[in-house]
Amino acid sequence: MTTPGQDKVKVRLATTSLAGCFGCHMSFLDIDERLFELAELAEFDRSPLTDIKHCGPCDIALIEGGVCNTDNVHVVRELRANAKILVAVGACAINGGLPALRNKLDVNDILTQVYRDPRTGEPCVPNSPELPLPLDMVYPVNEIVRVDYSLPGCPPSGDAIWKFLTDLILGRMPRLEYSLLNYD
Amino acid sequence: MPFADPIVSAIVEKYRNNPTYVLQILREAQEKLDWISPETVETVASQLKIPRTRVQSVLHFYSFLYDKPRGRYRLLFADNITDRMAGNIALFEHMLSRLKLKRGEVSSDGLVSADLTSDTGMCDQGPAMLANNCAIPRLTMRRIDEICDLIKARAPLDEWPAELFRVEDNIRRRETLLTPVAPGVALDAAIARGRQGTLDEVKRSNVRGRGGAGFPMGTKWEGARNAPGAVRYIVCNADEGEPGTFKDRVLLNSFAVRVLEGMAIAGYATGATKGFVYLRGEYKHLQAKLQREIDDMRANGRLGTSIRGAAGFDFDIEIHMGAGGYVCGEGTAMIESLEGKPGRPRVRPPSMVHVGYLGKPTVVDNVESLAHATEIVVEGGARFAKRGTRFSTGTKLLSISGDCERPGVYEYQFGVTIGRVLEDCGAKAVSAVQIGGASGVLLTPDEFSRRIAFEDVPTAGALMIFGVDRDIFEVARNFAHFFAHESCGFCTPCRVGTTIQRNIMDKIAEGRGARYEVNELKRVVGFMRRTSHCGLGETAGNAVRDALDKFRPAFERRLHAKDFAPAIDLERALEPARRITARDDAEAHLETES
Amino acid sequence: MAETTFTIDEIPIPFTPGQTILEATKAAGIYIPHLCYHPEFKAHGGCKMCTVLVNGKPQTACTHKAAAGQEVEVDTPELNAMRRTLVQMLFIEGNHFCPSCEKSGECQLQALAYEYEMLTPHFVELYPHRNVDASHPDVLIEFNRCVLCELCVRASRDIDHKDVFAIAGRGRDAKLIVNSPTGKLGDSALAVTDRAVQVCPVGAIIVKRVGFETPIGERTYDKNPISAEADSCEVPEAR
Amino acid sequence: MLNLETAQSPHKLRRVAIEPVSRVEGHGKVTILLDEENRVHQVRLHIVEFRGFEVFIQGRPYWEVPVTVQRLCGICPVSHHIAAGKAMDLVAGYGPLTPTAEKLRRLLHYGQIVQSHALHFFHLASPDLLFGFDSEVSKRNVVGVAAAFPDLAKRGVMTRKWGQEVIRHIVGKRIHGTGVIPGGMNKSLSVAERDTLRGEVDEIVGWARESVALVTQLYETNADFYKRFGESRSNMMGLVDSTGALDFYHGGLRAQDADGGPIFDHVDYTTYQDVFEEETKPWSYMKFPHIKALGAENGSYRVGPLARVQVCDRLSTPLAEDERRKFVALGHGKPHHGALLYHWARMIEMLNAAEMARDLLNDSDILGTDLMADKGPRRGEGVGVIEAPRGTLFHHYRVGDDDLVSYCNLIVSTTNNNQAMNEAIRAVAARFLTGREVTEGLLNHIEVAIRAYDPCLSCATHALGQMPLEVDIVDADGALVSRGRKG
Repeated sequence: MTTPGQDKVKVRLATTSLAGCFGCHMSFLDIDERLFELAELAEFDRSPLTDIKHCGPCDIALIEGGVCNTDNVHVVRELRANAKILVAVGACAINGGLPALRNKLDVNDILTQVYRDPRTGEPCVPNSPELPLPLDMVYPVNEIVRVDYSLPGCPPSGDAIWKFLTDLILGRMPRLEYSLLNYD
Repeated sequence: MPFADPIVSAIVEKYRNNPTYVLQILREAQEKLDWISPETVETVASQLKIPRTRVQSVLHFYSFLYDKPRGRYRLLFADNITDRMAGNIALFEHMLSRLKLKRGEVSSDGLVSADLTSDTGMCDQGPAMLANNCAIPRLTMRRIDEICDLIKARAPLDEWPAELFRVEDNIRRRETLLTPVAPGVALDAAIARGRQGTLDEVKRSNVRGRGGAGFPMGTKWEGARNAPGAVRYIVCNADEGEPGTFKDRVLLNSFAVRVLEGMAIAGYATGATKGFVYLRGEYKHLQAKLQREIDDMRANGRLGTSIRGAAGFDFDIEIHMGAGGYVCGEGTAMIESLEGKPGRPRVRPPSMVHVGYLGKPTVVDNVESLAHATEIVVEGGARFAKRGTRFSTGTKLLSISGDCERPGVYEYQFGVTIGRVLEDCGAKAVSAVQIGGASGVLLTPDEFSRRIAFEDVPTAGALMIFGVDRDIFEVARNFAHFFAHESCGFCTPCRVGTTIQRNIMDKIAEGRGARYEVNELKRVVGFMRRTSHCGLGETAGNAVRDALDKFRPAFERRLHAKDFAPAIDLERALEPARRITARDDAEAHLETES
Repeated sequence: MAETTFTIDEIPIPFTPGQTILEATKAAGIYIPHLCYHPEFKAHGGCKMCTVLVNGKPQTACTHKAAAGQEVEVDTPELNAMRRTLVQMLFIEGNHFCPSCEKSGECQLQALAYEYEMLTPHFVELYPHRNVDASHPDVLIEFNRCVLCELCVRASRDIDHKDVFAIAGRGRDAKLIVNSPTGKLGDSALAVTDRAVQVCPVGAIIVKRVGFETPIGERTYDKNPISAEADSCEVPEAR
Repeated sequence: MLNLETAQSPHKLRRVAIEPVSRVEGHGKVTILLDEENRVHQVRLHIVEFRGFEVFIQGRPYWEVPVTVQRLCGICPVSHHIAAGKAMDLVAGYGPLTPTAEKLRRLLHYGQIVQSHALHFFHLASPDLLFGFDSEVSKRNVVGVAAAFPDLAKRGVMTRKWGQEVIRHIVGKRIHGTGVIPGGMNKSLSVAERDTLRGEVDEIVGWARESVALVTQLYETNADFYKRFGESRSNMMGLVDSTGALDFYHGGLRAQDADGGPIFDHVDYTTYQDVFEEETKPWSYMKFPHIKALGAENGSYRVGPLARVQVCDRLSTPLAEDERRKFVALGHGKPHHGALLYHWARMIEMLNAAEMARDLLNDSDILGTDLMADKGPRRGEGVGVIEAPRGTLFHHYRVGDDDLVSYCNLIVSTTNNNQAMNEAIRAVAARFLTGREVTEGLLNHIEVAIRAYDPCLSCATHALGQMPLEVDIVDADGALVSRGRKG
């Protein structure tokens, strides 16, 4: 990893949101004007904030959200395969978060309850091969791929993300002081 | 006041409406009614004037008590590793199919249920099962068929052929303890020595507790005797729940005189006048015989008041049945259980010698330890101490099972090498021996010159032998399941740790484990050892730890090539959605390999 | 007067005979973490958070009596790592979804996790299937959050004298049960004013209809870490 | 209406996919089927995630819901927080909010409209508009904008920041705070907090005006292109107050047809289930709602900025209303239907929200401490509807006597736009892809049309719940976890 000033090589940063609400990405943008500072240190690879649809080799991957369907599995594997450091960001990535409230229910009961023909009452669960298939439960990222770091919060504050990210980029051991460590 | 079931009321009456008998009351109620209904709970609670939750907490703690109907015939197959090795699963499945049952479910006609349970103390004659808590050893396909026919014919258990229930002693080697002693002889010897004299001899003998911990019995007795207060208790720990042990079964069956008189002697030396035999539920078949023995002793002045005419030598014994709970073998848990509570180990200190049963000084000794007392008072501590080694005096009973020609009970002087034992029992091509049961140590041939003794290989006496063709990983996994099942749930590290350990072992067994899991195992095992509340948690990881240290390849050949594998079987996780969407396209599947 | 002191991480601590290590240490204003301990009740010793090294041997400070000359280690990297692991085990054992839990900011389990910098529960989630008991008009039990500390059991038995709660089941099946004919809280003798309702250190027993009334920033552990709370064993009152 | 939803013989056709759709919230993908002459036969926007909040919300205590459901969305959590709060005000039996509580909620809401609209325009959409639809991928993002147009980017960032700070001061956190509780708010605004926000609000209003000016400029650079891009005629809907002015927080439902003719007006939103129904299509997890009376064919409608500024009679603040007039005038009496005009309408709303926030910050009530309404008898049911940044948002709950939610139904803003977005991208595909070699730049045209709607696809994965049936969800122990009742 690079230290600014040493050379012009920027850290390549990939981000993705799986079964999350995008709150962690929004919180990432809550670094506000530090976004310009970050632009000096890092450049984006695959991220919902860019139009790079697939990940290339990169230094850090930030994963928001749990893993709830086949698509999530493919994406998180793509990032794991390409990133030196993979960080689970936010409650959903770390323990499934609120989407995991569905884990106490049978996924088919949920699907058939939500997708019914209003007239006939018959189940009509979308089944096109274009749609990712839901997993039986929502899983934390570290149960699907190896995770190097976790950054808790729902979402972690912009300050927490900034501290964690700059620690990583500058090669420090990421630490969150008390005011930055929250699960809610 | 809820409707009181007369049958239940009568049982509660019989126990003089004494709440410390909740467990006994529930056991008897279940024998009559096949399960413990909410009504039964209400009746027991209101008649004992205790919260219903106290009855429920007992009901839900012991695995042989059922809060739902389990059928008139309740079959439990022992599932210790030795039963596995003897093919219990094939027999179990044969029975399930004969009776059209699913594991753990009751037959549609409500007649019968079958499930697996922990070791039942029959490793020398497994595979074994319990029918309504009555042991049936030496199972074969023929026996299973016979049992199925009896069940289909709805034959009451007491009409089943006695042969089914015959339990062999399988005594293979005797020294001093396994030789008969005439009733009263030991008592007379104690009386002759007097209370102090008896205690002195026991101390002089240096006899150490045979339950495994090896605490000097004399010191324990003295502590109890010196503890303030008039009332004291002796508890004979006949819970023998450690997988692979069964020597107490033999002592209680054929040497009850030694055991019961040993208890009386303990009472004499400590000033206790009341003793309990805490008999594990799996040994129900011994209960009646033991009770007859006690009644006979009382009739002949070997129990009761002024025993053998010695004024002030008052002692009596009561049998207290367990109901399936390994942890109750832990002294303080046993006392909780005796008090009619869930068998959760107490916080120590204080020690039981000061604060035990009902808060009174209590001596809890192993069956074998108490039996030794009869030797000591007769021959004197000095002579006793000549046997065995300096730090481990006397003889030791070993329960030998697994891959050998002559499984059974062997009596040796302490200090015997493991190699010698293996030779005597006809064990050939041995890859490992599990000594001391699931919580013990796993030794490999390079260690067979070590000696059975507290200063070398301490043990309550279980030796499970594994031949070269045995899969030690499966041994460890069996024990991991055992501990997850038997953890009492009181402390965090054991309650959660044993579950994590079991789940990881299962994952590896399914071929979904990776290096990551191996490291996790090590971490959890060490954690449980350091932080658990009692011996169960401290030792719950031993088998896995030893298997990892000594049979690493048994793990490695099951591991994923990668250093990490998903916690779940992704294909399985997609199954429900595939079903509801009737999809089977490529996108509806996931390979576990990333 | 060495005979009436012991040391915590080399600091001499006076004690009166009969005091536990935790009591003497608290009195001296030094923090030892705990979850199932509460000064009003007989010590339980099950959560193991207060495990310390007494002359090198692990002991629970809430049950172990102080003795002259004892050398007690509390704040060491190893012990703190152990405490983190304990909290992680408690997290994966239940369903602890802090984001929507009204106890967030007032929860001792969460506060302990902060104290020991838990960034992830680490272990594979068990996601147990547990229910909510909303049958009582004023009190709700969220079994998904119960950590089996038995504080409610002790409070209901020893202070309220109602025996409303108990623990039943073994190992992972151990669970909180309610003393009523139906097993439902609504049919029990519990009143919202009972001590048992107020001592829950997590969000398992909560007073109905008052959730989220305390704004973020003003909650107990928003302000101070649990180790700095004036009397960290005083469970925040249920509002 | 072009019929490109379903091709006759798909197996013969070539499939092109945009996966994932980027610079939008949530998970979407577009599939296009082309023949050998690159004629477009089928275009679909698939919403590919399913979460089912409506189901697992059942069985939860009602006071928890406003906090739980905001986790539907990280861009406009405040919308869900407020809409659920409004529903629960009713469920818990509270009377009218205190003036302070309602004004705090409104300020909260306006703050979020500012941050959400700023985020969408500057962080997500502006790269297309500033660099061109088929500009270089690597710089077509917010960092690229920051490098090329630092001042403009800074303005966007700071505008959003202010909106987020309004939210933080009221609910304690910028994202997923707690503030709205049944019956009112849990915290009053301190003088210091008010002063901080008020100190910056004029600048924000100024920036909002510049932003409107910017989109106006962009439009004028190529008016016809902007007008026609992704144009698809449809009905439109929004909330208006009793005087016909747009009201983001509360009001009656008003719908107009594609020519601006009335469909319904001042409809009590609690009757929404009589007004709308929806369809499921096998290729998307997002449902397709339509106005019952018009049927599935003609009943689909559009919500959000483009709809709101056109169905309302006016905006409540002078600067924004002035801009709205100019905007509407360009239609020469006919409503706008071009996707890109969403951006313009959105910036007008941002200005409107900033002005309204300024007024509230100057209103002494905002510092009041009387936060809770009086409590009356409980009601078993509550519907809460607001105009979220992306459009009309419906929250509907039933709560049992045990205080647990027994039924939950959400119609999320973006769901309302499902059909409209599909039509828009079909229009774009037909116009730009037909007969040409498909390039990344061309495909981005499709995404530009989707982005214009500012879809919130995570939210959108929660469609109307089960209306006609009763379904019990039973957990492993056989205990009833939740029940969905007849609608």
